[in-house]
Amino acid sequence: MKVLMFEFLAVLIALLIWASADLPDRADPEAPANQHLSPDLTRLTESDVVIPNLVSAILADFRSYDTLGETFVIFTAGLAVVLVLQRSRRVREEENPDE
Amino acid sequence: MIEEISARFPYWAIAVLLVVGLYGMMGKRSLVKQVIGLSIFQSAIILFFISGSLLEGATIPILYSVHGEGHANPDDFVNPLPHVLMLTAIVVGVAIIGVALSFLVSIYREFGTLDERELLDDVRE
Amino acid sequence: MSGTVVSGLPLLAVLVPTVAALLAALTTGRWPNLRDVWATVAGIAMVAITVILLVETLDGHIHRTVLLELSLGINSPGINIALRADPAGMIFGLLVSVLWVLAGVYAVGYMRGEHERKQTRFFVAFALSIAAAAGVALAENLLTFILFYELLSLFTYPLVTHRETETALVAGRKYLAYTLSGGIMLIGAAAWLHVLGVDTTFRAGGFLEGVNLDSVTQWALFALLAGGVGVKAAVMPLHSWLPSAMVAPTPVSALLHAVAVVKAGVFGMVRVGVFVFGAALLDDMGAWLVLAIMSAATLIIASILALRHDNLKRRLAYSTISHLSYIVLGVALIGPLALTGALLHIVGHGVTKITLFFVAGAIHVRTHKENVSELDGIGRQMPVTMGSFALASLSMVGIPPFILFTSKWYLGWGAVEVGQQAFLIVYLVSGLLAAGYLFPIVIRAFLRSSPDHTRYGEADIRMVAPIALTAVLALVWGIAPDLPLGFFELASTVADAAFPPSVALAGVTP
Amino acid sequence: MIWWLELSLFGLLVVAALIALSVRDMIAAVATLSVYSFLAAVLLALMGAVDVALTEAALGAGVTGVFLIGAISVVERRTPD
Amino acid sequence: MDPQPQLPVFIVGAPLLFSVIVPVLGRIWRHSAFLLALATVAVAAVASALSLELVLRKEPFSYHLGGWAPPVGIEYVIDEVSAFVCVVITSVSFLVLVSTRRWAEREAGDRPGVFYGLVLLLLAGLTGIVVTGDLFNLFVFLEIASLAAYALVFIGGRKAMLAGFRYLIIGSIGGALYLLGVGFIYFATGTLNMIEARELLEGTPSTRAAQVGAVFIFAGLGLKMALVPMHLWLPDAYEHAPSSVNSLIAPVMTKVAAYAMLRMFLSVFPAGFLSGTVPIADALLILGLIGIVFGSVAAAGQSDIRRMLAYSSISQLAFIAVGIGLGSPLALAAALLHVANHAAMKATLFLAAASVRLRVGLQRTHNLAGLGPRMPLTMGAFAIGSVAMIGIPPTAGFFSKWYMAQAGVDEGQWVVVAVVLFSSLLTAVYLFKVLEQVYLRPAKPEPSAHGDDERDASADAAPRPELAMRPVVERAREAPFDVWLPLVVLAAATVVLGVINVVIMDHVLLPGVS
Amino acid sequence: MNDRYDSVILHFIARVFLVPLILVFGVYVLLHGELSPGGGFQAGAIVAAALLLVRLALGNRQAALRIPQGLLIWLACIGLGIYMFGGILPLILGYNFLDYAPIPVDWYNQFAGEARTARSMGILIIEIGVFFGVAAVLVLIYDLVAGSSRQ
Repeated sequence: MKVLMFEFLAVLIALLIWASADLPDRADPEAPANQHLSPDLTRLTESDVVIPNLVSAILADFRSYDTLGETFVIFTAGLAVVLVLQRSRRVREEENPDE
Repeated sequence: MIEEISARFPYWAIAVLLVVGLYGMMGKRSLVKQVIGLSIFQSAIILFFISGSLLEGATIPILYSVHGEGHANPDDFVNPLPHVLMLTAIVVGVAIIGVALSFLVSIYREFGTLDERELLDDVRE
Repeated sequence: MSGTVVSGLPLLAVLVPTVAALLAALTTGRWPNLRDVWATVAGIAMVAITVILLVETLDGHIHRTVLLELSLGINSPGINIALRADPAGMIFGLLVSVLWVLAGVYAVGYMRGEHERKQTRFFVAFALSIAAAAGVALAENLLTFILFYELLSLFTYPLVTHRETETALVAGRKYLAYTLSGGIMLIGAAAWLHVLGVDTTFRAGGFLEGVNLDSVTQWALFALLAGGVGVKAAVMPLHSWLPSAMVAPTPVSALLHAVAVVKAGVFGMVRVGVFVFGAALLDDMGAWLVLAIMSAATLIIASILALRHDNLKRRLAYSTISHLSYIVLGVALIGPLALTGALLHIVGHGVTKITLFFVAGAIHVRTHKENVSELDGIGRQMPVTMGSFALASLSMVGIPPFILFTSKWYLGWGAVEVGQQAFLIVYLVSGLLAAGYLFPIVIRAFLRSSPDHTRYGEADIRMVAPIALTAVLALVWGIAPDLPLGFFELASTVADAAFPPSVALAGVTP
Repeated sequence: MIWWLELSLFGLLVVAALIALSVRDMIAAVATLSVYSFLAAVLLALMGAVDVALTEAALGAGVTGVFLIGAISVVERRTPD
Repeated sequence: MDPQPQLPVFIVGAPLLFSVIVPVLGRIWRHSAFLLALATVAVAAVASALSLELVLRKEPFSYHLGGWAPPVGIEYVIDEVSAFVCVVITSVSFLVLVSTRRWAEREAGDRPGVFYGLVLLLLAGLTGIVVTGDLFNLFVFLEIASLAAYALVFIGGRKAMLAGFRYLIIGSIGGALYLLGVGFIYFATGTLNMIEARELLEGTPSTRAAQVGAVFIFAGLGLKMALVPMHLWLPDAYEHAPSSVNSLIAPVMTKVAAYAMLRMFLSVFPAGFLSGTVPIADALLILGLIGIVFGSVAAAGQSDIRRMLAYSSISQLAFIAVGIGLGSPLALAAALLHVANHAAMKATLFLAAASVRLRVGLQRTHNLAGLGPRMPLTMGAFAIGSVAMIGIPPTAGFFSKWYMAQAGVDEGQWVVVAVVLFSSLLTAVYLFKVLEQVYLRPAKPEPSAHGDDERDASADAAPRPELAMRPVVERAREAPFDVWLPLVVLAAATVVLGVINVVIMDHVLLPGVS
Repeated sequence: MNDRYDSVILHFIARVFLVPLILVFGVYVLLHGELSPGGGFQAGAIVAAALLLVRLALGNRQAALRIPQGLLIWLACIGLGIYMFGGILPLILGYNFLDYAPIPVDWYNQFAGEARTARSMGILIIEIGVFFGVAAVLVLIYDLVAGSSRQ
């Protein structure tokens, strides 16, 4: 089992390094990620949203739906913890009512 | 050679971090260690995204031109989109770890141990 | 004068037993008699419907119900679920409906007599099986056929396992494994045909006629289709579920072996041989020979095995296997006479074998005896029952003027017609073997004296009447196959449609 | 950016990750994990992602660490591996 | 800008909004939690149905969230397929919610509001995954659904705790791998929008980065959908989860992951991309075939009915994977049809199992002997569900197998045809094992005396004093009205889906995938 | 961490000095999210971190800023409600979900003397929502995870 896991990890790291050779060079202005969307985002922030912080503009406006989802992830975690821990406390209280 | 290494090593380092995190999740007996592995794994992904958002000669994505003069040149800023994604990812990661820890506490209260092997033995009896 | 009429009648033929099953399920427990009334009423209604359909079919009006006819936007014919009362289907449909009434009445007597548990489940499954069998009979295309074929497997499963003993459960598993595998083969073949873009509506002369396929595909399709229906037709080596299924109550055995399941198998063989591949293609491929040799082998081997079994129902089971292969062989011989004989044999064997099983059940109810060697002198105590058994045995062996003589005559003649005298010999030998495994029973029953002196007497009237009636039917249809229900006319219509060179009688070419 | 600085930071990250996973004392492991997160935050800031760095420092190094410590204060401190 | 139909918002938005309201109101008035949750799911179901109707009447449309057109903003893609899957998910969830109320109120403890809040979040996450047209957004909603599912599984008792934690770890790996894959795709193309990514990937030669990205995306989703060999979390999670939860999660959760995978095929990766240097499509196909056989065989060896159903799920999901691996429109449509079929069938089976648990408290198949006549409706539904799983016409299961076999023949993949067809025999093996016990064996005099089941049931039954004196099979009664009615509706749905399958295939699925 | 640290200096620093400072910084980060790095998440995280630090430093039971769990859940729900409100308001006004363009902003500009656009107003609203949601949930999680040991 252990051996299998290490083989798997070795394959994974090999795969990652193999793929990294084909990733765009770091800090390359011609990389698709730098060419494609970010100029639009910058321009639109300047003209429509009119706030300086690009990250905030994208986070809360262009991709505000993502942020909504993300806030709900946190909320889900909160509810999950409440459900898990409150419940077991109740069970325990039933078991030892003296405490 | 040096150039190649200097351009690629972050990816390799990130690959190592990913694998280390994965090892923590899969190979460690302690459930707490598994959670720590999860945390490492997630931050490696964050580094991966940010590392790809770099731009030659660019600065942080704050447009000082908005309330000032002139127009911003997109090439002056690092790509902000991965930053946004990673903000989300960090929060998701913390949420998962919070839930995982609540599970841990709950399991510990029930079984009195966090050693996976002992737990499995306990369940199988 | 011929033509297709859109009507609900074929659907009704399927729905009537279904509704009967529902009503029986709803009126369970509190009014057991009412439940039995439903079965009988529904049986009579179904006979009425099939007779109307018969008249129409013989007039050349093919009634057709389309349940679902939709074409997909892809390169394959759509999903058509349609029922059609064509002559071939009518033969099977009529047989099912007539024998259902009799078996239904008999079953009431049997189940009461044996104090069986869970009678409601039994009757519901029984009626549903009949509905599925009717669907098999009236299916217009391959997909519809498969649909009802699979349902038939499913609905008869609770019947096989009805006793709920360990052997019954094992037999049930075996039964399911065999029939579901058969269904899978059929589904595979049907899916393949659909991908090939073949319209799978059954057509006398074969819907594959004129479709351009390479020989590997042809053979693979043939293997899948013939194998799929061959499981239920119990062609060796696919037969072993059938003797195991003998653990079921006798009305079930009667249903399985005389009416629904195995006949669905051989009827499927007729569909595959005549309506899917067609004579010309079978001849071209040489597939007929494979089928003929396999069925001839089954015929002989099963007859010999039947000789060796002392358990009455088991002996009858092997006899069934043998007789089913008569029909398969008749299909394989690809001649109009052989086909007519095969179709008649479906009817004849149905009515004859059901008598034999009924008798076995009646004996069991009265005496709890199951083995042939215990039947000494029983004929004097149950004269009507054993008299019917004797009549049916005569029919089984092929003594004129019983119906199985007629069908065997045609089958034999058909073999000669296509120049395969070897198979005529097979038929004759098998007839002799049948005499060998049936006559000793009759002789024991009437000529030996009973070892114990218990007086048993006849069974319940609800069992004796169907027994006598079916035995008489075997005689009547032997003398005049057309007398009430026109089986011979239907069979020859099918044969003419399948072999066009001879001028069509009714000109039915769907 | 100065690439050897980045390289050494990455190296430290790997080392911190390995230590965090191999230390048997949970508090030490969590502390190392916080250090790991903080190093990652520095690296992120170096790469120009100040927002992410801020969040990583607050959430990754701060809140996650505190969560873990809180959880460890409830459960046992030593681990089998 | 053009006014857009606002319908799609309600599919995801209504559960999201009410997941905030329900926990608060649930503290004030206990019963409001269930009623509000039910109403919300109903709203989502109606919204999805209306969206589907709109798509069918006009054409697929895109909804721009925040008013930003993609790729700058995030879009909902409402086409035949996504609307259809939404309808399936919401309506199945609705029925399951109605049916599981009795268990939920007990299993949720004193916090029904929190419980139903999480259920709504789960549902919002799932529908969010289905409708979104953005790669990263899919990740976010995947995590919402997963987190809710982890917690819901976790509260099932002692054994469920370990299963839940394992589920969390493996599920997080899955999510993270997916995110990593999205990163690769993003750096290779520069976009996160699915359709645009497809266009860009088509234009450029497929690079290693993009291919490895695809591998990670499929590995991540494969973990979530429990594709063999990534299935290890599923049996435990499904077996030990609370009854109300596994009847909700089992039918929809993994199906949505499977749908997401299908979505990747349909709208992200262009044809041919996945059978290049890294043959992902073939790998899926092979894993799927192995999974079908493995799942069925493993299911046949289980004595716990829920564990058996869990392995059966693995097998059925592998079936969907086979459809994706084949990749032809017919195969994809068959896989989608199977998504709907399997949702209805599995909901029926799990609900029936849960209903038995409610009345009898036993889970081992060999202890269920003689139950058929005692609980005719429940076990009747179970039987219909089983028949549909086996694939007897005219139930739904038959037709997905039928189309899949056709697709296999079409592609010349004979092994696929054989495995797909014979899987129904394997399915029959384990399901008839149960049916045989239930209908054909006499009730055991004292089933609770058999040790292994007693321990198994008592672990979960502990917080429920009324089950402490578990009645034996002989004394079992039919489940209450609100439990069996949805069950019967679901069982009927498996048949209805089969009967109307051509309509669905013809008007919804085939246009959707081509 | 179960013991209370009876260190006057720690007590003083934590309670009187550090916490208010961090809280102020958090609010600053929240409100200046548009101008400089920061925003709802960061602010929420920072404020939560401050509250958690107090708990760590002083022990849970004695923590001055102990907030009842019911209130935390309420706060989280309110935060998310604000966010949803920011999404639904445009919906009511006939725009797409989360499209901030129709949000009325004039009253605010007159009141605060700024020149905000509708979009930046929308951003502010949802950042506030995020702030409450994140801060409340993080504190809630810690209280439940760490506080559950000594009931």
